Amino acid sequence: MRIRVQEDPFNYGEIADGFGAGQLETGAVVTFTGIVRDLDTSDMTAMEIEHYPGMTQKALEAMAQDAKTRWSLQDVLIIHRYGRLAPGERIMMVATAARHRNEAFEAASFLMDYLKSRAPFWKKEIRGSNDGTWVAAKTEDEDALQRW
Amino acid sequence: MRIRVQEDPFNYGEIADGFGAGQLETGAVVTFTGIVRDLDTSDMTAMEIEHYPGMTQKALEAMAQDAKTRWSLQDVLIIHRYGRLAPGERIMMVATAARHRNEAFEAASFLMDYLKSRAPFWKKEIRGSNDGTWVAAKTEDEDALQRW
Amino acid sequence: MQVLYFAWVRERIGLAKEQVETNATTAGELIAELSNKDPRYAAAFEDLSALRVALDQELAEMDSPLENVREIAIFPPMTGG
Amino acid sequence: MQVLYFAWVRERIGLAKEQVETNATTAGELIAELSNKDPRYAAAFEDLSALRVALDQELAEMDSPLENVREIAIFPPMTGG
Repeated sequence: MRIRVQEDPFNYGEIADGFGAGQLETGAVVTFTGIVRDLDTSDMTAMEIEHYPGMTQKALEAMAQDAKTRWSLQDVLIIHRYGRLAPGERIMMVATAARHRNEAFEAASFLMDYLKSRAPFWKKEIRGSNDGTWVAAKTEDEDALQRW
Repeated sequence: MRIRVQEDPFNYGEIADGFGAGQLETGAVVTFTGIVRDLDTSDMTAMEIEHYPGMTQKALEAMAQDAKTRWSLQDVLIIHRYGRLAPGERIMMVATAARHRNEAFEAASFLMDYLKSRAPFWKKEIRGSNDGTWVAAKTEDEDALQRW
Repeated sequence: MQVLYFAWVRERIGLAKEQVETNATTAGELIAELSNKDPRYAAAFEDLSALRVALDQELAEMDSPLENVREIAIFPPMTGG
Repeated sequence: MQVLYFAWVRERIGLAKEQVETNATTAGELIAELSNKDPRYAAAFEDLSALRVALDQELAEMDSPLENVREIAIFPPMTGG
């Protein structure tokens, strides 16, 4: 299990490639990556991610542990960045390793649903020279937790 | 859209890293990798994958096209190997890029369900010096198609 | 018609492909015809529920018509992924 | 008690953290107390349904007891991932 909260970029390809390596029982690996995107106005210059330093690492560890209780997983990885990110940069990644594809898919999807609404991160979109707009939480993200 | 059927190994990390790069509308990338594993007896020396050369590429392209019709995807990738693979080697990968995580997750899961039961591949487990045992199709894999 | 066999169907018959002259109008009929020809085919085609067919490289049903089909493949359920 | 604010709650109050002396027994009571103290708090805490709290770095409810809690954080719904 590997959980990292960091300001620096991470090397997604290298980490994905190394994840689950050498575990002979792993038959399925799922990765998810979230990327800074600008859907609405295409004038976003940056995304600022604030977090709660004392809580974040623990919260992510608890989620990963929860996933390991619900599904039989060989390994779990969560990396989440904070600070100022440019459009196109990777915000975070999750990876799950299991014997069967369903376990790996469900665990990754579960972790993403929890990360969205239960990990102490707040996103702000910066456009031009203004102060930025806090991204509003979506009802559908809260609702997504109901299925677990 | 990139579909490859090949005997050679593929560089998962590099391909995953390059996938979806530069697409500013992509907010979510999901990858799935299947790995040769030996669950039951731990004496499997190799897995041989037979396929139907004239049909495989077309069948995978049709599945990817189907996924693009069902979900709004920025990109889809499928790589599937055939021939003789050692335990621990990657058999195949799927990658999907979408605006939102649900689309990327569902499309990847859909492609995996179809690859399992509708792509013309047949796996044989080789143990020691015997001729090998063909992997039997699972009812649960056939049933998984019902949800799409 | 070109007939292709894969996986254990190929192994039981002992052939990967062959040219077959037939008047069968469906895949199922062709399978019955071949089963009568030789015990190896009968053994390979014993359990119809364990067989799948593709007509001109597209998955099809046992009762799909063979009209204008140039290539038929007979094989076990697929195990990709 | 150490009180922390994040995101627009922090911006509206103009503080990231402060030490508060309080007799409030729940998070909700503390929020009401702070709202009465200063219009900036009242503005930040205007819509209770838009607030979330963590007690000693664990998510909690507005009516969770503050007994023995050393750190409370008040923030908008999280937007991670």
